[in-house]
Amino acid sequence: MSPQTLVTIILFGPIIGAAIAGLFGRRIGDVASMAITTGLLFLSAILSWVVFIQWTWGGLQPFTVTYAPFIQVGNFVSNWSFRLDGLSAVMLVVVTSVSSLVHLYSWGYMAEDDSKPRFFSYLSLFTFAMLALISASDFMQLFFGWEGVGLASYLLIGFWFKKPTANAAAIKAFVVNRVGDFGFALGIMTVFWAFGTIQFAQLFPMIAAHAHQGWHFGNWDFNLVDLACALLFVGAMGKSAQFFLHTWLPDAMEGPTPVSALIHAATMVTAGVYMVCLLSPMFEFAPVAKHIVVFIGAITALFAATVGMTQNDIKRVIAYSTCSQLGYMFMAAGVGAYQAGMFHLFTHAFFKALLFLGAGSVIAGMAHEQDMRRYGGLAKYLPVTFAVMTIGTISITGLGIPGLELGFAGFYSKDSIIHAAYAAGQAGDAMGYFAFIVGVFVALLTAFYSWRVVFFTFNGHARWTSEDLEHHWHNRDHAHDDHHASHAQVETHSEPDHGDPHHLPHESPWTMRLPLLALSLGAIVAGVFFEEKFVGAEQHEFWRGAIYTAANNHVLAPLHAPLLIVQAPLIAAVIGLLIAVYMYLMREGLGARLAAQKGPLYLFFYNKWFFDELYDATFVRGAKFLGDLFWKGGDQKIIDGLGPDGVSAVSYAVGRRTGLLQTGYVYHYAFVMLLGVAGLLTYALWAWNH
Amino acid sequence: MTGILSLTTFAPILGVAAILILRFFGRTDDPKTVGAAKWIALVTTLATFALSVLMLLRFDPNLPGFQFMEDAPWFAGLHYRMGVDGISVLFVVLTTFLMPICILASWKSITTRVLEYMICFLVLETLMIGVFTALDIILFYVFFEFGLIPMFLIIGIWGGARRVYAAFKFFLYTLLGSVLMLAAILAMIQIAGTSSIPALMVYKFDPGLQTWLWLAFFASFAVKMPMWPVHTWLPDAHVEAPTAGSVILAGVLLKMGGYGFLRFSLPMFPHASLQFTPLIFALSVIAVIYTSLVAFRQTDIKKLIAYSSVAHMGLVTMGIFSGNVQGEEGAIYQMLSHGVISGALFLCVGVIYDRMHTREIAFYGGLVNRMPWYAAVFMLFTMGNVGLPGTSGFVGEILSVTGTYSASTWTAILATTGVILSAVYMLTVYRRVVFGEITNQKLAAITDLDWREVVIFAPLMVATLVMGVVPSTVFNVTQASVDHLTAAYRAAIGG
Amino acid sequence: MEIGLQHYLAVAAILFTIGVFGIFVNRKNIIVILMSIELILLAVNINLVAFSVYLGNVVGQVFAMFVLTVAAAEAAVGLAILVTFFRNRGDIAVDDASMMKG
Amino acid sequence: MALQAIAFYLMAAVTLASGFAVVSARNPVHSVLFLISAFFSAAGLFVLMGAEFLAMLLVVVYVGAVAVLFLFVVMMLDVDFAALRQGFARYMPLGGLVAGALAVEMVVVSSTVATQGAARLNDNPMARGAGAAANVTNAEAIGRVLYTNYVYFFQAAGMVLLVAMIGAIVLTLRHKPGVRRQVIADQVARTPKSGMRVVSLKPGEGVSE
Amino acid sequence: MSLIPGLAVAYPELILAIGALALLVWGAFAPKTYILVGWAAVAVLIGAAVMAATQPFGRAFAGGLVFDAGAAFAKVAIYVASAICIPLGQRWFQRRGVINFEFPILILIAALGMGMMASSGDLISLYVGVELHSLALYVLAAMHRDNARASEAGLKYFVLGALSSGLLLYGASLIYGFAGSVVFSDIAVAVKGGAHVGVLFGLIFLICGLAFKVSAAPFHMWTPDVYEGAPTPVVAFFAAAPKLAAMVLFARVLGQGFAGAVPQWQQVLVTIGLISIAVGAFAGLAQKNLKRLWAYSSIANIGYALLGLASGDAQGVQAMLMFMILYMVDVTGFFACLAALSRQGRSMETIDDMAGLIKEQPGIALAMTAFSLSALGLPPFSGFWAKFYVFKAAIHAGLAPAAVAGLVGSVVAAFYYLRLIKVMWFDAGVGATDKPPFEARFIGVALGLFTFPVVWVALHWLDPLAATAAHAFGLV
Repeated sequence: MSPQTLVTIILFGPIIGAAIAGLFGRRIGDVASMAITTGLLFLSAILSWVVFIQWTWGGLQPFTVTYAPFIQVGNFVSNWSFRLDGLSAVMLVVVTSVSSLVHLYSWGYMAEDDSKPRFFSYLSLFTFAMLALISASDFMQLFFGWEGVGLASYLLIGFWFKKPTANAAAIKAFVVNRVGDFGFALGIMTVFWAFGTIQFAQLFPMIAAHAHQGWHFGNWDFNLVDLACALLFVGAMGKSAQFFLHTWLPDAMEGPTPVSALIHAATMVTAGVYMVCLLSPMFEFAPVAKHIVVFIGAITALFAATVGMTQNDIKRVIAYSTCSQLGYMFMAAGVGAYQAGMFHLFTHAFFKALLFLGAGSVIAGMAHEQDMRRYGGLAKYLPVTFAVMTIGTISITGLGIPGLELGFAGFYSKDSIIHAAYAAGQAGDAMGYFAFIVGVFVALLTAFYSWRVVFFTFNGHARWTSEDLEHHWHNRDHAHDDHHASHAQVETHSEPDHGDPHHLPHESPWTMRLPLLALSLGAIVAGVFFEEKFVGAEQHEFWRGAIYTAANNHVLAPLHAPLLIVQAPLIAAVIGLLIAVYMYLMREGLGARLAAQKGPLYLFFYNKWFFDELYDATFVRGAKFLGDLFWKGGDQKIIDGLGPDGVSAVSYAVGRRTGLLQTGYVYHYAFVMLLGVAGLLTYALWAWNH
Repeated sequence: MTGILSLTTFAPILGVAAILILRFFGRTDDPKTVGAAKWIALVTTLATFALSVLMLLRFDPNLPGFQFMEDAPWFAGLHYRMGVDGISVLFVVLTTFLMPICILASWKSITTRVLEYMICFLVLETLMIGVFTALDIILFYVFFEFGLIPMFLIIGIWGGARRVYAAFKFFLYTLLGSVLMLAAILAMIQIAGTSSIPALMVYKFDPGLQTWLWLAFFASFAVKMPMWPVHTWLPDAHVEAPTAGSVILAGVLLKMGGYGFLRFSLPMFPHASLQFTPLIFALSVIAVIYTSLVAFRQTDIKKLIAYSSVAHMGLVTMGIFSGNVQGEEGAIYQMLSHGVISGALFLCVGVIYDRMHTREIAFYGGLVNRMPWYAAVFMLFTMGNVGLPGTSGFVGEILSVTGTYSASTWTAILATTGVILSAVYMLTVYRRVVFGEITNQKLAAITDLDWREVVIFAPLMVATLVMGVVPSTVFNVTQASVDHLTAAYRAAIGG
Repeated sequence: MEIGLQHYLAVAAILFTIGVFGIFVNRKNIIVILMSIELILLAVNINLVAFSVYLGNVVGQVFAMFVLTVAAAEAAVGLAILVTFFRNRGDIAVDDASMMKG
Repeated sequence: MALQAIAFYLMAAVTLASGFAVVSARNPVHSVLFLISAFFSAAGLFVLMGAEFLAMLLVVVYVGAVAVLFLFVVMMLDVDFAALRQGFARYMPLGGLVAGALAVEMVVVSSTVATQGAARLNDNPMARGAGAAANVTNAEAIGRVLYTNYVYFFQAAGMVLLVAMIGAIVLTLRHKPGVRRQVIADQVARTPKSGMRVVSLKPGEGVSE
Repeated sequence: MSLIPGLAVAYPELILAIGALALLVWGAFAPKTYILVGWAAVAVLIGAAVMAATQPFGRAFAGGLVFDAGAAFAKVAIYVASAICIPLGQRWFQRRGVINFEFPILILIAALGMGMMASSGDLISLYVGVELHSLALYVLAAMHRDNARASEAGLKYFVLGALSSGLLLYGASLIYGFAGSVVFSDIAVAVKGGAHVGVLFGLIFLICGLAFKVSAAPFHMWTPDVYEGAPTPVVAFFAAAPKLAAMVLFARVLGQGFAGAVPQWQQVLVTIGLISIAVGAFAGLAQKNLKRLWAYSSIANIGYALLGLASGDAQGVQAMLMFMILYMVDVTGFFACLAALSRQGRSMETIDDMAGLIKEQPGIALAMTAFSLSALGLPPFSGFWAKFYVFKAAIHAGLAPAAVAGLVGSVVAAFYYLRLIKVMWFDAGVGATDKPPFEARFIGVALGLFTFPVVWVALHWLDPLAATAAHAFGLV
């Protein structure tokens, strides 16, 4: 089969599955729906690997398949198409692999749910949208996929629609993403009016010539490319949950855990990074925009890590971790190391999906308890889960063997980012040093909170009793468990119930374990296999022009720096690990005691820097206030009051007065007539003399 | 093919005649008579739709001018002159498309004075088609203005509790705008010496005069659109109108304003249009933000959708006056799409209103548990309304804002916030109505869509998705005319 | 002093005004109102005759004759209506003639 | 000339005074009498101007017919006139103001004849027309045009009087039920057959209807 | 000088006069056959209309009688409108036990007077014509003589009408004196190139007098009271034909006599017209009685007609003629419907009486809806075309601000027409109505059909006729 046919199958397989499961799911039954969607996804995944392998080793050349016209108005030309190049090839395997594994995992995880066809349909729909996103050859299809994944995310977060918190989280995700899309759309418009096209193939070669062109609006002159890139980056911020627009991601954990793994860890949230890398030919000419990217990425990484340290909900910790890792990727892209960003995206997809699915396994085993303070000592009940979680944690914290340059996936990708940042600093970009410092510090924090999760969950004393579990099994349909900490929320849906008579934590079924194992494999070897290809010596050959780097951009060249600098990430990770070991293994309970003191810094972190409160006070209340003001004050009082209602009332009053003049007395009438005569005569005399 | 236009326009009148004959031979309260009247109306509207589709098929999209022209002299220099171009032909089809749906939507919910109801709708259909096909400016005015009457009756007779207030507000507001337009029309006839729209489109009015003429037309179309701050009739009219009335109101009647801007303001008064573009932009932006925020606070579903309509129409006006192809096409597309989507949303409200007889958001909640298909349908149109790519709502929004961006970046930026706000209010209302547990015991026995409702929604869903995925079907038809319009406008304003 | 046209016109004007004045100052009595109207017509006649003589044109006097004739007919009709009114109401006060107003 | 002036002022004064008395008299009967006085003096003015025929007509029509009609009605309708006069003074100022303004305007305009108007009038080709043919009496001059040029309107004036007649009859004539009227046609049409009936009676029974 | 050629110009009037006298005799001797008298009067009117439509044009009686296209147009309309009211009124009076054969005769005479007005060529025929029809109308207004309201209406109408004739006469006398002639064409010569202020002063009085006849504000005060009090069919009569006659007379005086002073009277007419529109629109808002309501409506509508006339050119006169014809249809039709309606023998006159009428009397309710919408000026009803002509003419003459003001006034007035429609269509019924008499219902529904859709066809031949007629009035 030609690669064109392959990618077509890859692209449309999931949507066909989604349509079948969604429209006919009830008719054909749960199993058939699940089998069809999962089967098609695995087909897509396998074909994706075929394409990827052909790309990596087979010398496949970039191509674009055009299916149909989309929007074509004047120069505003967009097509339904599939663009295959290095970036999309990488994303293809990431998306389809994780997605197919998550499909499989969901067989077990969602076993007890009564609307499985819907769930699988949504998952496949999401996959299709994501594929449309990564395969776009113009901004419109990109935007289509962009919002399409947003829709799928919304649907999946709110999958348990009976749960108010899930609904709220879904809306929040959609709306915050929309804020990003707002910038994205404006960026597209800027590009269109500046360059007269929204086709990447036509656009990218034109950038250099327009690098210093200005765009005037308001009272300012902007550098055109900077403006466009900054606006587009707003879109990336929304989708990738970067600082200011990050608030939706932790709440998105209201969705079923497979969703968190697929969308909110491995694929959708990385779309922002993908976009920045895709648009590297633009960003390379947008120094200000790149600084913004670095800065936002660094702040996000730091912020999310600080918050992640204090959270007690296992999924939230991982969510903040995702946020933080995305910050890393943006730091990479911002300093010009797009390849490193993509590399981290790639590896992150494996270990983060692994962590989430592992967490899901724990949650399933613990009767949908998500509060880590009610875990402890689970290693012996959930050995496989413990093992894969540990692998994931090693990978994310970037442990490896220095000198030998051998380590888990995260080790390679994270190091390359931090090194690139330092290199950028060396090249004279102060922002590079800033990124480097933040990157190293966050690596420490990452290690701390990641290991905290593992130790808290699997080691130490059990902080749960079988009565607790029994209680949970029995009250699965109730909403909150009120005596929990405010953010430790409980999934009250139909979590898997394996009917364990002893109410002890139990290991997951094979459908869940198999994806865990597959992903652990990725988390271990993705780095070592692909480092050369992504960021190493073979990078140009691998990307084949998909990522553009300016002539003066050498951030990915081997780093010449003191050893301490080179090994800084690893050292930080080890320090973090040691602190975690001290606090959660050696001095078990220290963390809880520290938390109980409620120091200001702790509270600040624990409450997520008070962002939700801030946004609630400004945007939510502001919108409500303005809405009421415009409605009751503007529309009802001013517009209607002075407009139709007022005018009609005045008219009626005038009418009544005029009617009152009609007294019924003949002499009044005569009087009015004579007044008329006198008036007209006077008027006529006056007018005619002029 | 000459004559097909008149045939399409007046085909519904044949249905009216049939119902009148029925009325003379049957008792109005006889179920058989009532049933027959419904079927007559349905068949008539379907036949009209078929005729319009036939016309669309015969339409040559490569010609920018008017086609299927008909011309017969009348009196006082007026003519019975009809014709369609790429812009109007789609509005005709939109009208005929929505009409059978409206008849079906009223099948069970209208129980009193059914014959009159069907007559009102059929007459209204003729008038709406006439607005889009008339090429004599007075004939246009006749259709434009006469449409108030059936709508007035529909709101007033079959409407809700405050129907009288709403009907009067609707009528008088619109009338005030249109009488000013009438004055301008008469002045134009007097000055140009012709009432032919194609002739007037190429007549060059004195720029000083254009200002006044433009303002007069603006008064009419702004009310019809409706633009802020003359929008307040719309929520009232929508809330009180029966479901099908709301569908027609949102689906077609509002489009007359936009159509008017495209057909009259832009080609006939280009200088004034340019001069007033900042005003239009300002009002449009206010409409988008202001009404979106107001929509957010509504407690009545219909009112919310009505305010949402105002916001969406804001995008249309700014697109029209952007003066470039993207803006115009976007505006037209937005109008067509909004016709389908908002109509469908009103039908969604109608479905639950028919069952529960309230539109209070607070009354509902958890409908998805009992009405999964309804929830799915409602979700599709909710997404369409928030302009999700893949639905028709997206194409119009992005194009009209893109068009505006080059004319006024600030306007485009502020208007784009509408995409955020629309998501806020639409998703909120969807969540409160559909999601969650059923807490209101009255909803316990609510039933899902029946076959009739499925038949109603299916074409709308198909239209929403097809227009969202392959918008070129529409652009193929409009392109030549819009290019011509835009080129003429730009040439006239010298830019 | 020569008595000219303007003298007659002035008399007519004043008489006309008196008639007009009589109408709305007589708030009670319809018969007097009718008489005021006769005064107005008399004023018109003086005007017409004066002009006629001044212009040496007999048309004015013919006109005045028609006015006289019609005024007589008017008086007849007016009084007939008044009688009808009186029969219905038992009074001819103008104040009473206000069943219809507003 | 002086005599003419004195006569004019005398009669004008009487006319105006009577006119004012008509509207201000307390008793409507007095009003009617003042009206007659006004008409008489106005007739005098007409004579003064040389319009003898019209003067006669005025006296005949008004004093002879109209004024009597008024008197008749005033007498016939039994109204408490004293009560009707209330409130007269109250409305004087406002009425006077408007009437005064009107009068001033009219007099001013009328008197422009003396200055600018007269000249124009004399230029008018119509001026000093037919009626000035000296040896024709006023009545003859009127008659000549009345029965030629204006015969149509003369007839129409007849229709006006007919309307007045019909109107008066329609509005005031009553056929009271219960009042027996003589219908001559019926009387003439009466025949012996219809007038009597022969009843055959049997003795002792009487008429039993 | 033979009288015969002169009278030949006046054939329609002769037919009416002889007919009236003959029927008077007939009626006097056979009062029981009053219904037949009525139909005979209709025949006479139709005959006169046919004669007016066919006879040759001409002038007679020293220019006092003019028969031209304008006169022919107006006379046909006036006679037909008068004829319609006869069957309408007879049945109405019959139902109320007031039987009289004088009703059709008075209408004949009134039509005669109006015919004179339409073809008057000098101030004398103007005055005689006005008085002839006015006196008949005074009597007609009071004709329901046992009804206190009717006699009050008659009284008010008479007193104020007499006052207005005084004004009119005074104006006529001034014009005669200062222009030196009573004939319009001679006056035109005198006025040409700057009229004497006295003439214009007289013209103002004359306009005031005529404004009363057409019930233009501020000379409208009689209208609501008289409409309310007078018998409904009589109102149907004098809301239509006399208005047209007076408007035509207006056009004759202003066009044939004062064409040289257009700027002077244009302002006056615009002022009167706009005041009328405003008064008619606003005062109608608070009305409850339908006859009063339509009185105000007629005031407003006359304002529009005056606006057309104020254009001061042939187009304006044509607009006025079209307006009046189409308006006559409306108003006659509406009052015919009103005359047809009663509930348990009681006239239905208030808006509330009409509640739910569409169910009780769908035909009449539909017709009344059509008349209301037409009077409101909504397309495609005849009233829209009336306004179309008027505003087109006004804008043509540079009276755009006045036209806009007038149009806005029509929006205000729209409220009360809508209220009537609302009551008829939206509200629940308040009880069964009596079976309407055939004639009234037929007239109402037929005229309703005229307002739409027949008017779409009728305009074809009305338009050129009115154009020809308009050119006869001396304005270009």
